[in-house]
Amino acid sequence: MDQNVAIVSYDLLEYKGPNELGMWNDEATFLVAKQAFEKVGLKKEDIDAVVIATMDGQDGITISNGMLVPAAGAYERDSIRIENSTLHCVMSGMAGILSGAAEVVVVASSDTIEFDYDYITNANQDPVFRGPLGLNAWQGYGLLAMDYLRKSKVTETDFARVAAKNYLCGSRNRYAHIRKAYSDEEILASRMVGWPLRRLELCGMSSGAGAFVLASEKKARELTDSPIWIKGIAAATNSYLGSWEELSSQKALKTAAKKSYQMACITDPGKDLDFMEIFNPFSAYELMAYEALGICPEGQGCDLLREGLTYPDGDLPVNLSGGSLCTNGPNSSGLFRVIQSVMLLRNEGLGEELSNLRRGLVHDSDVGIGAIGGDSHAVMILEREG
Amino acid sequence: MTGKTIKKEWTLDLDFSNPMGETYTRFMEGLKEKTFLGNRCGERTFFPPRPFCDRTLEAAGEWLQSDGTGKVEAFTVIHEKSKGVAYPDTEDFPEVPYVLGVIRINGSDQCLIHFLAGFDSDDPKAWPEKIHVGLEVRPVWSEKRGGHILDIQYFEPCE
Amino acid sequence: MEEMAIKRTVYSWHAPYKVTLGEAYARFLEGMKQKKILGNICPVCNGLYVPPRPFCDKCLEQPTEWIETDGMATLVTFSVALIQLPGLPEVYPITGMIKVGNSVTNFLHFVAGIEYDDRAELVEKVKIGMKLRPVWKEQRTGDILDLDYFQPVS
Amino acid sequence: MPRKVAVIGVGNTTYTSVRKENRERSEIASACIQSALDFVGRGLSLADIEAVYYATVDGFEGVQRPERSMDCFGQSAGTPVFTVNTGGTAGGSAIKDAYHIVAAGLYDIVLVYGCCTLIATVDAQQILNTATPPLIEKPFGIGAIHLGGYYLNRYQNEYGTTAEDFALVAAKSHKHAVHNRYAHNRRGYTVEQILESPVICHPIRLHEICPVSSGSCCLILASEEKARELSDTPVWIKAMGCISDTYMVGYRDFLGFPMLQKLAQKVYQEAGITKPLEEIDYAEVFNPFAGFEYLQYDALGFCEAGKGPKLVREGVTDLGGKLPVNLSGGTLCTNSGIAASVTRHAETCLQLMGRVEDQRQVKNARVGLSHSWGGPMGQFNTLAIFERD
Repeated sequence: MDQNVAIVSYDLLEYKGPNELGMWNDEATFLVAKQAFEKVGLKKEDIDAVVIATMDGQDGITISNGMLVPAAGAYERDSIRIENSTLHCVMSGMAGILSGAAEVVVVASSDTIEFDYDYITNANQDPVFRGPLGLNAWQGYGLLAMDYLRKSKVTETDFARVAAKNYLCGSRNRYAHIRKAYSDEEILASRMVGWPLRRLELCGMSSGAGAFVLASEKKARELTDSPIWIKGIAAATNSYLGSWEELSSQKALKTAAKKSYQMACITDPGKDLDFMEIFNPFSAYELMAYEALGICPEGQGCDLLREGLTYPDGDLPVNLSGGSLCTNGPNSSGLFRVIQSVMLLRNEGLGEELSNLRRGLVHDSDVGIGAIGGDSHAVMILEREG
Repeated sequence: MTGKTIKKEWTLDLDFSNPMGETYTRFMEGLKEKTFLGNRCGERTFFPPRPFCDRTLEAAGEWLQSDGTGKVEAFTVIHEKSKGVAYPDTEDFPEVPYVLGVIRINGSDQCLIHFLAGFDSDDPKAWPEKIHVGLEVRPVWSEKRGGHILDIQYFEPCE
Repeated sequence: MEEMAIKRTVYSWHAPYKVTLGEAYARFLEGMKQKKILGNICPVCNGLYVPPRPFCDKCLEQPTEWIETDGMATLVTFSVALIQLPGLPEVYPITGMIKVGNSVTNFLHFVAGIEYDDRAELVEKVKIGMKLRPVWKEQRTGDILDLDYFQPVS
Repeated sequence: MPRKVAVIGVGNTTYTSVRKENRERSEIASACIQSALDFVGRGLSLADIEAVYYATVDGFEGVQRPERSMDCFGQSAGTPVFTVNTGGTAGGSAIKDAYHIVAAGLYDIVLVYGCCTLIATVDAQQILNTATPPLIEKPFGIGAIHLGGYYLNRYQNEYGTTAEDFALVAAKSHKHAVHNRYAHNRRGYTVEQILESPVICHPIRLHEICPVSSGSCCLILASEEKARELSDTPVWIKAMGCISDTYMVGYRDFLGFPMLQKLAQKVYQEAGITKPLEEIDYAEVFNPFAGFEYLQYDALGFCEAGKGPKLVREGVTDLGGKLPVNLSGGTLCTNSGIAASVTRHAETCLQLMGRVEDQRQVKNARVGLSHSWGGPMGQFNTLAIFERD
């Protein structure tokens, strides 16, 4: 890229349980967008475009972005909604800025509504082969976790351990929805939902909202002393039908990671990155993602965990926010990770003193809406100055 | 703000009639007759069939027939009943706990997700040990078959 | 290949949703229960919003001042459904854009309470610019339909 | 410096009534994409497409996020799919984003696919009603047609438009749809036939309302370098924009399309257009209800407010006129949901490339305009200006 794009401001609500926020999507979005603007002195007229990360089925209204865009400042302005992930929205905003169409773009998302997760993730399946089996996301996670269990040396205890690591981080994060540090034993003792996954290894639903502001390099310099630069970003999508090898190999995540590393000139992600925020809707997924993201060889994800490398005090902490097991806004989970990463890079407190983080990776995906196939993944590399 | 709130509920009610197209219709008509159809797309073989090649968009070629036997590639034991869209015949769903499997029909370059049952144990805790990757399975046909995926009630071990 | 009747998957969605609405909506709907049409005012553009809004779209500010209107309104535009359209609830045939008091916005609601034999007569009987008053239901639950319809003031 | 971006390929499928549609949605899509690849020729294949924009309102499709289960976008090679849902404007929104992403240098060749949104629909009005705000506006059971009624009733009241005026502009679309092999309703209704059709929602008559169609449309966009390599007739995107209104329907005053007017000012300025009627050679505007074309003429500066019927009577916007509009038959004759918003752009590009049927081909069209309208009850407008070499 011959020009840079930065995240210059953000605001995030403290996440709660479904339908516990006491606001509708537009009210919550207004609250966070307004705060994000005020932090850097932006006015409504400075906003060039709004990009919304939501899905109709999760809002109970078709074309639900309509409700959100004016709340984020889009009245008489450009707006769009992209459903795959928040990082796909960032790509849209970046493209707007790099093409010269915009200088300041808002990315916003919110979750205030309680819906039936099983029902909706079943409605996300095709109506010919998978929908009629009642397949939903949690069941799909079971298939992926079992596959991983059989293909590598990972154990069910590792699954519990990686979940416990997330709960530990979540317990220290005031923005997290679930703030209880469950132990390995408690996790293993929680009820079996779909073998090999237990209730505490599966994400729930959270409510909350957030917004962040993207700006061109010129505008970013005007607005803030601590811009967070987007050094690399890429997306890829998996097939829906295919061999099990194709559907379980995390090909799209690998592709997106490789491209974003190239863009950010990262050659050894395990060393070049200071932290990662990974979408982990079920415990095992985080370990699978270590492998796909290239921070360890295939089949050795559990070694990183066992050696403590990805713990808060390790060399490459993963999911300091507590991850998706603690906080999972169905629409805004990616946005949550982006903002938490910005907070880490700016040392704006997640309960832990981590002041030397300079470069981090954010992963986002819609694997949570259907689990098996057709999932899009995106990877972004963020960096602070100095 | 006063923190005043009001609770509301609603449902999204919509009726659909989704065309299956020729390839899937033919496959489903086959199920009615207890046959498992597939087709060839270039170098690859697909059970169930595909209407076109996902790499080149070329229309699929020759039709193939199988007895529906295959191998288990992955599975999960479902312990919790969940609510889903009311597709036709979903009332015949297995009771929990049940097993959902990924099956590769012999010769296919594509997998199929379906129910697995008929293990010689009633203890769901034992199932993860009874089932293994590579286990040979065959379809068990439903009594009433209307030409859809649940015309296969489940897959059972061949042995 | 012989002609084959193409199969269709026929099904319905019934997806449930729950939400807790915040102050602007809650106060307005509570007002409905008491036969009150409330509005709120943007502190920047001074625009009156009926129904009230959690924020002013134009200024991106939160309206802070609340007022109770007398419910008297003007018809901005309307549409008359001359047939009952399939797939839509059976409701009064006229919906209108209704400006309550000097609201800067319109209230979408029914226009009814007009005698007719044939829906086509309504096209002549209802005029843009007509004055309207609210007609309330006996049973009110804190819902937008606590207000039954707006009726022309003759 | 942002790069120049061109439309180099257009793909279409045959259009029919959703009730008669037999193809599965991925079959429609693969045929549509293949036709766009064939349109470009020169060995272009699915593997050359670097990103895909899937424009939809997924809640209407009977599957949430249906593109996930359609393996026709190159996913086997990991091609990223961007799912854009902004309602009826999704096609326009997706083209705008695809334009930006190529201009920004992130991809060189992208495909924008406008899906046949209503393929699984049993009842279009039931579906459209789900886009109104639940709890506040949804209980009134308003579908798109009521919204059409609000606008056209107000227009008629303001300017004294007659039933014949509305029929005239409808007949213009119907007349040309007869020659468009990709139109759904090709019956060619005359003014008399239109006036004989019943009023459904005052003042809109049956033959002034779009059908519920099945079929789809896609575009291939390319960077300047690739466009020169792959096409002899690239159509450049000169300027493109989108504008958002408020959410609640009640925030619109229904007198014309003021948001479109604001958008047009911005987009014209970017494209260097000062006299649209003189400088634009062809336009496709989004007219699910025939009368909308008049409001759009006003907003786009083709005439003074309320003078649209005069333009049509004088043939200014007909074939052979100064600025022919909707010679495809418009959305009025073919409305396959989101595909219709892509079609508006496709038709303008085809006219500029000289690739439509002779009976409706505008000679030497160089500058074109495409508009789409949608979102919850018309919250969004998009507008594009195209130019060929």
